Amino acid sequence: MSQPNRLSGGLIDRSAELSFSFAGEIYKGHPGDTLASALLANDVRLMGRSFKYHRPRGPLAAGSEEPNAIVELRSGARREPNTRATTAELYDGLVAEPQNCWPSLRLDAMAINDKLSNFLTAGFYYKTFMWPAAFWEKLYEPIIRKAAGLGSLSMEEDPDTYDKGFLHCDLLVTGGGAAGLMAALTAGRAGRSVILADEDFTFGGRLLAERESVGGMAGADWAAQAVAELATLPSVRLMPRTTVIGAFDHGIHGALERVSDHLAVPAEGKPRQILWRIYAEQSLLCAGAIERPIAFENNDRPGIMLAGALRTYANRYAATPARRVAIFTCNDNGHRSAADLHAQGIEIAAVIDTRADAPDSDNYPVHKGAQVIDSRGRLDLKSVRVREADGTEHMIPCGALGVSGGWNPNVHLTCHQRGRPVWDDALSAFVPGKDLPPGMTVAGAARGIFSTHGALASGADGAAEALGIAAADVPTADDAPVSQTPFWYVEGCSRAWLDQQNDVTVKDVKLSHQEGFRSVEHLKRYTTLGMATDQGKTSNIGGLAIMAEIAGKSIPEVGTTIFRPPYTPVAIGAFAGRMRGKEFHPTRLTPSHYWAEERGAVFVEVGNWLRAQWFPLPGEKHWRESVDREVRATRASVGVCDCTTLGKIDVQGVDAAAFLNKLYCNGFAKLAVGKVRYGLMLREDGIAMDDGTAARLAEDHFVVTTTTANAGRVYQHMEFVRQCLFPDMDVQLVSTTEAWAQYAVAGPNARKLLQKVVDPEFDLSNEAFPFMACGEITVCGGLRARLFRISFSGELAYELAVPARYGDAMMRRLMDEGAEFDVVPYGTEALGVMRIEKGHAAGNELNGTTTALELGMGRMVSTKKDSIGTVLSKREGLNEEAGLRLVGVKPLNPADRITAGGHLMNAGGPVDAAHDQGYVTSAAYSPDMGSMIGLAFVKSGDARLGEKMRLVSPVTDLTVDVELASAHFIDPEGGRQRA
Amino acid sequence: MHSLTPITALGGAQPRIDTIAEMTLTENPGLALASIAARRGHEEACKDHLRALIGDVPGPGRSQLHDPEAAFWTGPDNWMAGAPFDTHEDLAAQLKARFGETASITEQTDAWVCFDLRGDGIEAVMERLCAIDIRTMVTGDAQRTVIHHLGFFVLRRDPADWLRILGPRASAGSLHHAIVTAMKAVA
Amino acid sequence: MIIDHPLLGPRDSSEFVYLGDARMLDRPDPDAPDAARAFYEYGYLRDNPAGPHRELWFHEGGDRSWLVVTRDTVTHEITRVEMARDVARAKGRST
Amino acid sequence: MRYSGFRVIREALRGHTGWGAAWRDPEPKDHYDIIVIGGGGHGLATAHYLAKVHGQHRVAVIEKGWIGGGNVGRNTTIIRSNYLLDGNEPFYELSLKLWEGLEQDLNYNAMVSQRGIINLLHSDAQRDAYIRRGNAMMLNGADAELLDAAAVRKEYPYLNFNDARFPIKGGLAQRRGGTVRHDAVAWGYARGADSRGVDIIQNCAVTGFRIEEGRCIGVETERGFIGAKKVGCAVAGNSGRVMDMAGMRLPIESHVLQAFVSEGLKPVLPGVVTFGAGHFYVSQSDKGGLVFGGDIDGYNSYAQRGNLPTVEDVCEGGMAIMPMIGRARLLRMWGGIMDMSMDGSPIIDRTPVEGLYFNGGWCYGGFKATPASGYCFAHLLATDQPHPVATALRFDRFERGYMIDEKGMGNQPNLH
Repeated sequence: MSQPNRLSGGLIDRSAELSFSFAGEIYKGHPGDTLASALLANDVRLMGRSFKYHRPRGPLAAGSEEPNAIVELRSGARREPNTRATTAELYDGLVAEPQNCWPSLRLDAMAINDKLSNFLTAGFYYKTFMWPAAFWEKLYEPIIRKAAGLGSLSMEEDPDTYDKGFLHCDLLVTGGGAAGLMAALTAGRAGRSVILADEDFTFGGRLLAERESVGGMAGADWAAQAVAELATLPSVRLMPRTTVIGAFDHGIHGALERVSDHLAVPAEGKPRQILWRIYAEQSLLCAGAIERPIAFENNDRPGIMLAGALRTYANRYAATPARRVAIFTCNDNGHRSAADLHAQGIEIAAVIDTRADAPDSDNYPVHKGAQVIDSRGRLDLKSVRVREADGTEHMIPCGALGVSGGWNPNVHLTCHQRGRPVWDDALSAFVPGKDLPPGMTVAGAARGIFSTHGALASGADGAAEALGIAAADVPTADDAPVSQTPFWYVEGCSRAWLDQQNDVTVKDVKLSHQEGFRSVEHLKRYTTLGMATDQGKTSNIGGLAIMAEIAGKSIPEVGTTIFRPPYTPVAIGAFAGRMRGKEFHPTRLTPSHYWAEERGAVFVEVGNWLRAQWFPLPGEKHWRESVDREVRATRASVGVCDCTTLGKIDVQGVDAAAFLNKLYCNGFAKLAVGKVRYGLMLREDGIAMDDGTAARLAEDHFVVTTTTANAGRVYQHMEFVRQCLFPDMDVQLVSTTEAWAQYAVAGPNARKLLQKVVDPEFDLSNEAFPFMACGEITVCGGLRARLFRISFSGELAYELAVPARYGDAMMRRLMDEGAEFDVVPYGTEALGVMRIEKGHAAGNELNGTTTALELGMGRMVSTKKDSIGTVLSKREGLNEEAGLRLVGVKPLNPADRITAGGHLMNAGGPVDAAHDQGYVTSAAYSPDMGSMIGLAFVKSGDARLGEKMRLVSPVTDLTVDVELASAHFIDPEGGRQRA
Repeated sequence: MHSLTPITALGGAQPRIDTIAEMTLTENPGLALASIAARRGHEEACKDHLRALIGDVPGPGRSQLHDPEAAFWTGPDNWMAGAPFDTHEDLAAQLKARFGETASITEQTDAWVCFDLRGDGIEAVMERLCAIDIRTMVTGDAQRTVIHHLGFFVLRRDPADWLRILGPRASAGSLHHAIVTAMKAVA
Repeated sequence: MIIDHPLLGPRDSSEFVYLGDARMLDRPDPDAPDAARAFYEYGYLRDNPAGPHRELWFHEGGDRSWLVVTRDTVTHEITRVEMARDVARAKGRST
Repeated sequence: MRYSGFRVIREALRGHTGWGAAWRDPEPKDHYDIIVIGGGGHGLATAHYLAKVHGQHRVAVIEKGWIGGGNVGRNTTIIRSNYLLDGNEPFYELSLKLWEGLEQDLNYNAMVSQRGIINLLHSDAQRDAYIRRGNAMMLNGADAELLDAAAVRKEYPYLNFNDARFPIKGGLAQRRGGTVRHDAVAWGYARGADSRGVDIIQNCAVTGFRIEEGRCIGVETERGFIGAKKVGCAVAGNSGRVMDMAGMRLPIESHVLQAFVSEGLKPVLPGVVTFGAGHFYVSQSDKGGLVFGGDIDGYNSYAQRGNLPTVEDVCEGGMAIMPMIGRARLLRMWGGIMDMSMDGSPIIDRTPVEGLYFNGGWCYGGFKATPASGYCFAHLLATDQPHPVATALRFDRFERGYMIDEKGMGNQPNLH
């Protein structure tokens, strides 16, 4: 028989056989299996190693609370470390490998740590590895790092994709067990929009794992019937394989749908997972309960698991870890497991019940008032040692032990907004507190209602109350009262595991207390209790109980750590969704982009824009060749540059000029129609925010430009000024950045070129259309366009705007018509060179810390009017005589490099921060000057022109003698732009 | 008539059409757009002009579907007007003439790329793209929201399996990629 | 978070840009004799309460309105949302 | 009790019975020379240096909850001194030097691990800015190294060099940067201060200041009035709440910063990497978890928890530069409350109330500053003079126009 521990019945599909491998061995399983259930059916209990001591481990649970059975699932770039075998859905060809072991799972060299455990107690590392100091990084830490960690990443890019999605509903029901199904039926039958999400691939929750009837049929059958009905209701959305990971503000829930994790590879075009943002008016948590273990010596061997999990494997998956099983319990739940297993033909070696009044059974021996005090078995369980009520001890051979310390309501999501659960004495468990996330209510076992009938009824009632509708009829089901007597750990145990993955034992908790780490937060942090991949779902409570006992307090007095999202760990890729690679941010293309591509342009990212950086010609080997050529050609004749990316904001209204007067530190009220003015905008703190131009197209109509980088922030600022500061001004704002393709046409032949495209009725002569003129014109036989005579390059220059869809054709036309002038397109590099040559400030100078005064525009700040930033711009720190001023800088030796980011020191003076004189903001090679030039902020720079200084850049290993100069390297009188 | 040949926002001579399963995404360059912003003190007069033009004044989240001109609400006292490009390339000028001093009119035609998304499954597509509750939007609803950091308008047209999406023109390629990817994911 | 826009109804906060304390509506009189001090306090000092906080949000991914949102900084509960322009007018901010 | 490897072995052999409490749990006295409000990293470090450097032993640290429960226990553990401005860089460099000797100073292994930090750069303008910053660091005596893309690739070959939206063009490295085991910093300072007589009083919230004639003479607490000659407030995150009790408005807003840790993984990341075109920084803890974070949520909050958009933004940044982490799982997210100041830089200064001193405004950079913050605050409390490296960190810099604005974002705290 290929699956020796496969039982009869269960919810697996025996008609199909799936082949899979674990640790290199090939096994068979069935649809409906998890990796863990299939391995157990194949008599494999050893599935992993613990974090610190490398103890052999098998599954503790049958669900997402699993701490032990974690594996590396899949291979190659799809390898997923730390995957819980208990939730991994089996598919044909599944490959899994054990992790955190070497050379093999069965023979793990690092298991030596277990022998040394007495030295490796909680927090031991804080007390040693300190001498000599340099050895930490070199010796101790590398060893620790290598030993630590669990699974391994593939180190390859994740080949799968992830979607994000957004859903809205009246009611989100988290958990599709008895309570959740009834809640969804209640809401769905009333026509209310409801989402039912469950992390499992089959709805039903515990109903799938129990042998009890609901509405006169098997619980699993009732669940299937309910799901079938829900599927017909139009307002219901069923979301299996969907984990609600977090309850965030205002009813927003995160949910992860595993679309393709049960397949070898996602289907074409389909994501692996979807991260849903669910906007829920109301939310009903029906997340059930999680069984808690009992701590005893060596309680972590493969084969020792939660009694309820044992039952789940037998009833749902028709699998058992062994043919001879014992149960250790402090409540009736253990007996239920024993009865179910017995019914499946499993030999029950013993039920060891801590209660003296435990119920009897005809089918197996019950040891009343007894305890399991130790276990044996190297790689899996062979026997347990039992101490009877009378104190006698003996061994009971068994291949598996089911442990039940009772159940804890699964309150995880109730804590996500920092609500704290409260202690319920009757259940000896934490139940949801009062400060739940707004809109959330809790039903079923998650609320501490443990009977099946109670869960069904509370689910129906919960939905009914949340939505103000009538509850659906509840089917008959078991309604026996459930009580829990606490029993946390066996007296005198020491190496008894609480947090199995992180190897935190009872002894560690005691030591932590002894050393003064007495709050639950300190306990957690000092021992790492509850910080493993299972986040302590099965272990936290045991630690608290022991802490309480040592401190002589009750558990609620000790308090509890709170759960934080996500409910179960989520692939980082899922949070990123499609926003990765080239799609990380949207890409903005200029109107001439396709044309520039044809020209072989090299592009550069400028914010989200892609701009042509330069246009290499055949034979040009270095970018500088291309850029120098573009600069020279432009200055010699004419060049064209796409400057569409500058922000353009349409400002209209009777008060448009008054508005701009508030916005810019310089005056705009008197700007004539048909004229453009440079404007400097300050933040209210008096620092330069942005600069640009405002063109007055009509008395009540301006077009304002912003820098590319600041377009969004400036628009937002303008709306703030408009709506919040001057709400009664008649002014309207619209961003038109992308509506117009805008090209700078610069160079001595700019006018001649433009005259060939601008329709003849528009006079472009210097007299009719002088420097800083603007106007609405037509081009190429009647296309509406705008023309601004402004110059960033210092040459005779215009900016021509046409509707964006014609931008491509306009650029091609300018190139065609410009051929006779040897027109060149130029990119952002040449643009940068020419503006540095002219001493125009750009992003490197407008860096958010500089003032108008520092930029050499102190006199622009109007003293005659109020504008944003003027008052605070007068503070002493912004007006120091010896403050920074923008100047030009050039190397004494023209062959020397200078670099932006270099700092300036007095020639012959000390070189250190205390003697820093300023820094270079921008630098470029100027073909005109025949050397590199730069712009710099220098203390009292305007008074130091001609002074020789030393530029130092230790981080690029550069020291250069330089001279301060006027920032206007080219045509300082500005004759060219006025020509 | 001028001599410049337009290209579409996606850079083609012809509009792009993508058909995936039962859904079709069509780039639509045939729309002229202009924003209308009422001037202070002229709000009612502005609305009167708008009503005269398209029959009603759409309120927040709504559009007035009308031929040849139509409009949707974009903000307090702000609307976006649309009309066929072939007949209304000068829409802004036409509106300026009509609205006079009651409104600020700004040409918006080429600020936007327009996509028409039609067919079975378009709600599922939108659910993968944006937070808007697309299933409760009815014909005539017009909302602005965000797809992958891109602000855009979505209008529910008539019939209801037709959505019109207006996104920033320079990002047409990114928006198109996002929509087509979502179409494939839900197909 | 969800901001219940006075005109557009509930909207995801990711459509908005946050500025801060709504006292930024109270730009001081630049001509007052104590303008320097007043602008310093306006620009730099904040009540920063743990509790209800009136604050400015800009609906950048929506209708471009500035809103005054009253939100509890401890619970994040939003109790009131107003159009900033209306608030500014009510405060008597003149042209 | 001195900690050492020998001691660990000896205790192991005798059942660990010899370990005592790492710090006492004393009853508050009626009066102290100096009270430090706030048992976080900064408060505990202040107390430690008051005792150790300035010989002040009548000192109490008063903490409303358990020590180390605030930001020192909920951060991404990065240390570095890669600042640009002269008001900041010497201060953070002092901090880094103190980190380098911390374990020996405290006799506590806080796992100061100088495995280096690299700030990636993605544009020419960013390179210019990083050159300026790297130079400022070096001119202040710190270490800095500018890397080109090839050099970054050699160290981190799995970063996205293939199809990055914002290509990696290099990075600014500080080799002495790294990480520290954050909780251990609080515990180590607490133990250090306690061993020198400082009373660490937990679960004792301050409910008010007693101020008479413009002078602070002590604090009202849940456990009664405690007098003091001087009171120092080091409660970043809650500075607004606490100083409000002294009638002060601050140039500070409280914001939430989220941080994240992945499941444990075998070593992949030797040092700290930060993304220069998005919000993402990451390191790997000794336990194996990827510890990462990004931007603040952006709205005022005292809630110690954040929301999904920021989680997504951070993970988008991570996937953009490090697409091999796609299948690593985010295990846990948490939020800390940041004192976001008006220029992004901290304040260590006297207040208008005599005898009341303030330490706060640490934005999201407080952890790395812990030693220097404590050192300089102790200096101020003990001598009434600012420490030479902290002279710029004054309250009045805003009114006088001497902001220390590293990012150039102006008086909008959520942009720093």
